[in-house]
Amino acid sequence: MDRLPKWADVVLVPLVSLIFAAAISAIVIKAIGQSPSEALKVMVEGSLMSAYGWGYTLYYTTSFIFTGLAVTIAFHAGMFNIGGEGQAQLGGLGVALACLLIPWPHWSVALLAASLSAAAFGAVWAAVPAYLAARRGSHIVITTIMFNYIAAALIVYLLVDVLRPAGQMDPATARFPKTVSLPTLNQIPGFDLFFQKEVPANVTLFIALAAAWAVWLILWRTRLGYQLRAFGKSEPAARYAGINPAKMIMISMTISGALAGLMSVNNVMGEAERLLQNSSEGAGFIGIAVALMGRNHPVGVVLAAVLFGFLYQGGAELGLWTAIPIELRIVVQGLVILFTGALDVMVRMLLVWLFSFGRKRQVA
Amino acid sequence: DPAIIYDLGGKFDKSFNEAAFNGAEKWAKETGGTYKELEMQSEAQREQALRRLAESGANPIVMTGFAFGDALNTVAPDFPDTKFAIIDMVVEQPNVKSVVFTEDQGSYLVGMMAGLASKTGTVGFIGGMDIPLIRRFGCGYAQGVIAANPDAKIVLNMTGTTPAAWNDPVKGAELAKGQKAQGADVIYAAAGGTGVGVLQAAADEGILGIGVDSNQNGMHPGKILTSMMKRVDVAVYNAFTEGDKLTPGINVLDLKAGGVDYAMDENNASLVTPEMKAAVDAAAEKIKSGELVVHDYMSDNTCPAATF
Amino acid sequence: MPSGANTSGRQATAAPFAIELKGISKAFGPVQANKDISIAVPRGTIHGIIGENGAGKSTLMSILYGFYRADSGEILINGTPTAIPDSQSAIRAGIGMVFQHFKLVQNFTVLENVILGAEEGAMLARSLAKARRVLSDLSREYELDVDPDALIEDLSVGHQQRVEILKALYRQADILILDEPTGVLTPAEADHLFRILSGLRDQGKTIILITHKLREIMEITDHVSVMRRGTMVGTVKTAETSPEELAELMVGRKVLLEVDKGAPNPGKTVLSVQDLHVRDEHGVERLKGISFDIRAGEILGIAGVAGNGQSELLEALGGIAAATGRIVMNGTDLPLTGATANGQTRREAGIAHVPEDRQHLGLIMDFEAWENVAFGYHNAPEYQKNALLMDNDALRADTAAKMERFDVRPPIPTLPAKSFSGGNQQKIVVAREIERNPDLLLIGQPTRGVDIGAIEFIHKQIVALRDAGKAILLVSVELDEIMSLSDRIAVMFDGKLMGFRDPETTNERELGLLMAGVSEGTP
Amino acid sequence: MDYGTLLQILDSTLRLGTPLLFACLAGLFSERAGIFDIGLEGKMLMAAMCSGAVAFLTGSVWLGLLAGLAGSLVFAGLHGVASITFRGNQLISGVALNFLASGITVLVAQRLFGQGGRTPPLDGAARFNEITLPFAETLRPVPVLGPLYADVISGHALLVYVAILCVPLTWWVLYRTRFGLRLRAVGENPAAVDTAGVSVKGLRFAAVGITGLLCGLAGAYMATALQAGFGREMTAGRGYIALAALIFAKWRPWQALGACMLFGFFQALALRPDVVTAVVQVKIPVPFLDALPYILTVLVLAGFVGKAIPPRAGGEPYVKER
Ligand SMILES: Nc1ncnc2c1ncn2[C@@H]1O[C@H](COP(=O)(O)OP(=O)(O)OP(=O)(O)O)[C@@H](O)[C@H]1O
Ligand SMILES: Nc1ncnc2c1ncn2[C@@H]1O[C@H](COP(=O)(O)OP(=O)(O)OP(=O)(O)O)[C@@H](O)[C@H]1O
Ligand SMILES: [Mg+2]
Ligand SMILES: [Mg+2]
Repeated sequence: MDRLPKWADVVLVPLVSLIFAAAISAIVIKAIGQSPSEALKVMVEGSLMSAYGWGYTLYYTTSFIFTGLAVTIAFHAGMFNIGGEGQAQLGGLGVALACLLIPWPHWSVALLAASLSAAAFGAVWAAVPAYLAARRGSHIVITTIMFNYIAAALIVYLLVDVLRPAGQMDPATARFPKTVSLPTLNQIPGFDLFFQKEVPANVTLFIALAAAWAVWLILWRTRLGYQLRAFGKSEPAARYAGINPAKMIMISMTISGALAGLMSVNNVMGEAERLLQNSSEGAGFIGIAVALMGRNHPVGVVLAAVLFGFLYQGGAELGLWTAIPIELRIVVQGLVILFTGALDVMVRMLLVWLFSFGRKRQVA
Repeated sequence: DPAIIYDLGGKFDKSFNEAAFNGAEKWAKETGGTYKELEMQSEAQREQALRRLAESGANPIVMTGFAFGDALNTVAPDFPDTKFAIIDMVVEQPNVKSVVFTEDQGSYLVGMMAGLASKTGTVGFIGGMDIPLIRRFGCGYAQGVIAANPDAKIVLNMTGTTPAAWNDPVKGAELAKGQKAQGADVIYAAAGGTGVGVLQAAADEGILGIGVDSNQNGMHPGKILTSMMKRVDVAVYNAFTEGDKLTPGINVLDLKAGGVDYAMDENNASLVTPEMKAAVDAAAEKIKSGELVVHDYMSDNTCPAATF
Repeated sequence: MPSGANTSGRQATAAPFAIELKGISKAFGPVQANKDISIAVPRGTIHGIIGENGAGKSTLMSILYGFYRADSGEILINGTPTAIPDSQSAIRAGIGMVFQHFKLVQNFTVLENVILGAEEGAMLARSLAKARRVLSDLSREYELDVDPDALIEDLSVGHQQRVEILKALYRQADILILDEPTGVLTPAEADHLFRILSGLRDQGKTIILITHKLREIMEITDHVSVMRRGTMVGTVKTAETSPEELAELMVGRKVLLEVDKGAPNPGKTVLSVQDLHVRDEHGVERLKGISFDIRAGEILGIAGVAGNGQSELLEALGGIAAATGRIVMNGTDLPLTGATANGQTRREAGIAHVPEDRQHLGLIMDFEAWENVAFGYHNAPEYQKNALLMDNDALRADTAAKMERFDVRPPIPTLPAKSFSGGNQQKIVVAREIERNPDLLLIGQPTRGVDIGAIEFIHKQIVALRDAGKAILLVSVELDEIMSLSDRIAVMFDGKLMGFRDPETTNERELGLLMAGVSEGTP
Repeated sequence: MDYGTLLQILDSTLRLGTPLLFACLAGLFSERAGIFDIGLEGKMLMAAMCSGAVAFLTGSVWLGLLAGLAGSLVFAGLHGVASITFRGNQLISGVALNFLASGITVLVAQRLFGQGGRTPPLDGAARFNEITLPFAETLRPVPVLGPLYADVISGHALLVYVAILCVPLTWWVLYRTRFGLRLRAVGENPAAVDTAGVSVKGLRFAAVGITGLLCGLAGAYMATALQAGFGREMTAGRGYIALAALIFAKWRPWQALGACMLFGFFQALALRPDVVTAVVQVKIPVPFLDALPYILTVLVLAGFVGKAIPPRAGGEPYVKER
């Protein structure tokens, strides 16, 4: 097969995949008797046309950057981490314990502690499947899926039987003290000029961006990243070079789990301010789409996370103001994963064909 | 415009949320007005939904279910000019109306009905999520059963401990089959969408079901003994009618106020003998007059007639 | 006897040639693998095809077997033009093929493999019964005995090859193509194979044999065709040619593969291996107790048929495979198992390793050249900017310099490894390893798939390293290479060393016998 | 635990094990042919929605079943195109199709019935009703076996018996027919099949098609027999559990039956925490019972219950090598 120019590979392939996904989504909307253009309008207006909308879009974006990075770093080491969801929920547990058990004097200290705790819990939840993969050869995809279910059950147990305050009916922890409440964008000097109302996007956004930069640095500037990528490309070659496969599996999955866990700082500490059941709301899975869409590069991940933030906020608006069910966003998510992850060869073949067509015309 | 937010079961759960939906529809038909509605998809969305609706200018905002309590507690102060109504939960905020029902009383009546109708002397109760509110249903029911048949055996099951328990018909059906195997021939489902599975299984197995919240007698005509009606529709209708002049505070809808009742219609006419009806109606009168006091589980977290 | 009956049936349409290829061309993108190739193979003969790596031999046979479609040209089977769009058509036309890499289902029995794709009807029972009958006939007739109920994974390579031949015969093939069948066989197994092939020829079958080994060509074929760079250079009668002439036809000039090297000047012992054992992941013992020493300034060549433990030896020494026994490097014991037995600690001990399989071990094909130059040496201090970050700029500069010195073309450090030709990929690996100036260089199949110019260059580098007083362990299946480079030769057979020989005093015949496991009384 | 309770749990096991069994055999065909399929879940969901909707609209469970099969086949076809024709990543394709199914079923059901992504309840001829096997009541008085026959073996929907029959059928197809031989071969070494002149793509598409049909049965069973209608996410992870059962069974049909019934048993137990508590004399948290099948799966995968070696060519797209 002919090859594509690098820029086409990086920019055009995801773009075309996105267009496919959008076109099919439009057909689906049409098929359920709604207007695609109307839907798009609602989505754009509700998520991008007001500071308030952006406040939500960026809130989702923050979560998706974390989970997208989690998938990305594992992916470079050849691991398909589908367990972001469970790792994020465990991260939420870490946040809740950090916020509830210790009376923090100021949100900044609490943020640090909660972040460490969230990362540690997520990392541990990823480390178990990683250990089983490294030492016992278990299939990482299926074990991480199982760990999602086990995490959900564990959280239910803890919320119902252990952490629920007496007299409360819904399975949730107590509210975190006011002192650990994270500043939302409307409370940050400078940003408050744009965000004038209470929005859920909060300081965690900056942690997410820092994490993206750190992941880039690790992957392409450090020895660890070099070894991870080499191992991800070829395990036998890594062995030859003296790179320990078990170690690479453990490290990549642990970092991945830590990143997934960190997303809970955004939603549990920054938004809900208590741990609820299913707090991650599928963000762990969206990380897969975000990573694929972002071509497993932190810059791409950030951009794709904004796109999915828009999709999620827009989708919520659809659910709110139109007859289109909120599930539309799951459909779009599935289509994006399908086209960028599984039908990428098709997309690339199409582009190669278009390119050669263009070349022939030039010659003629 | 007023707005309503349904809980996880969704507005067509044939039960709790559907009752709320019916109330809203009734209001819309009568006044020609429009309202916004929203179905919860996940636990974590509650606050966003509330904020977004308040933000959009909806007033009053009615929500069905205790699970909104915590979110409402934080949102209500941010929108002092918006009125909120919450059903099944008490939220003490100056702009919130809390509507609660005496499910124990209604359940007592259908419990009596079950005790009278049972041939095996064993009846069942299947609750949704295991919370004090649902135990209040079960406890009232058990008292009614014992009142009608002091020797009766009552099999109690809860579907789960999370909101998913409101929407698990498979589990509901399996629990119903299990209760039948233990001899139950009348089963009361107080479980939201899960109840659909319970009533289906009861109908399949040739025993009687008892519906909840809405009048569910029509779901399996001739196979549902009666339904414990909790007039969520009335609560919603009233809140919508009051509009932005909604009176805050606690509003208890009891048997006397018509907040709870048992359902009679052509679907269950053949199942309920005049004697049964007479006995139940007599008890209802006593409750209304205060002569008969049904023990409320939530008052002290104990039940004289059943152990959970 | 079914196959015999069939043969006579086809002979009814007697035409002089079983196969005729006319003007076959095939391009893979810019690579012209076959250019206007024509050959005619008379019925009942064995026809050899020789040519360097990448000359287009396999491509041509794949076209004949319906794996690829020719861009142009015509195929005649028994004089009739025949379209062969897929393998099914090839089988129908009476063609059978034995691939270099066997196409067998490992956990199926011999019988199941034989009937696969040639079943009688939708139920298996009848097919299996018939195959059992036919197989017992065939094995009697052609010395092709294998247990029909054995699992393939339990069979030796030689027996697996017999299964492949049986598969073709079961499909009543008249024409049998064998692609490099002896590469994996011991000389004895190869002899057995040739007896089988002669028997088949005597039954009127036509055989095409692809091989690199001139000895085999001279021994068994009736005609031989020579290919070079996608073209057919010529076809000659075997009886009327000589190995020298064939070699010249093959590479296009007189071949004198003599390495220019002076007398060795061995110093102290660098590496001492004692009673080394290696088991593979299935627990099969692949190295069965090996001991040898290598001294500074010496090249020890390990000869042997592929698969006799040479790979495992390199892997154990290179820290890739776990082993038991002792490896002493410059007087210190190296760890053989556990976390410290890895390529990093080996490199720290002064061992460099050019692996046999550069594409799967030696390079990351998606990595750029400069990233590959750091491969294995990513911890080297000169490639670090500080405690945290690697110094990518320094690496790129270093790579450019290495490419310059080793004449890697094109000399672009940012090109991915997969974009270089095989020879240039090999040069990158060799440059990386030799330029570390190691005390010991492990080098496996250094010139596999490499053109003559590059071969000479790489050989020169190896000799230069030796002359600089370093120890070298050379593993190669090419006897010529072993003979011309080594200062000492050890022959490996079945996981053991059969003995050491001096290249000045030994000859190919003696080495060949050792490679077959015949030890002639030496320990 | 008395005998009656045991029978009730076994009865429930059979009902809950059936969708797992269909899905597990579905996965068996696909994976034996070398195509990994973590999209069983999505196909079941799709089938459940299609069969529930059509059964309601037409009042015929048979038309519903056909629609379910069709819906599942479409998704199987997509997986085939992605992973066979375009040699895409099979895991990613499966994940994508699961998401797609999860969303699209709700969208369609909502559009058709406006009941929050649910179909209206089915009854009568729109459902597979329970079948009483001959002599069930006559034999009931026979001690031990009588109630077992009458309560556990008799009285299930037709599809339960179909699922059980699929086990010997699968065994027979796999080990006794030409198709089965080729199917197993293509999952182990597609090159062997290719050089033998049999189409690798054809075989793999056929296998993926069978997977689609069996997932269709699983989904239709969920919506028209186990329950009376489709509800959102009603498969609730059964596709993944089926996959775990497949690994547990080491890709063999009879063992698949055992594994699925074991997982079905765990699911039945999770429904009866009271019985579990009575038997083990300690209160086991319900979430733990819920998580039991998943925990067991992890143990299986970790090889603590014996090493499972998947078909050798599994997950790898077949590219002709030279
Ligand atoms: N599928 C393919 N795609 C691209 N190029 C190919 C393909 N198959 C072969 N080639 C190229 O065609 C040429 C001939 O290859 P072929 O395999 O026929 O050589 P060969 O004579 O059999 O070599 P060897 O002795 O190493 O087996 C080589 O340059 C090779 O790189
Ligand atoms: N996959 C590829 N992508 C880009 N360029 C390639 C690729 N494969 C080969 N090339 C380029 O095509 C040229 C020819 O490659 P090929 O492997 O046929 O060389 P060759 O003649 O066999 O050389 P050598 O004798 O060194 O192996 C090389 O210069 C290489 O840079
Ligand atoms: Mg070849
Ligand atoms: Mg080459």
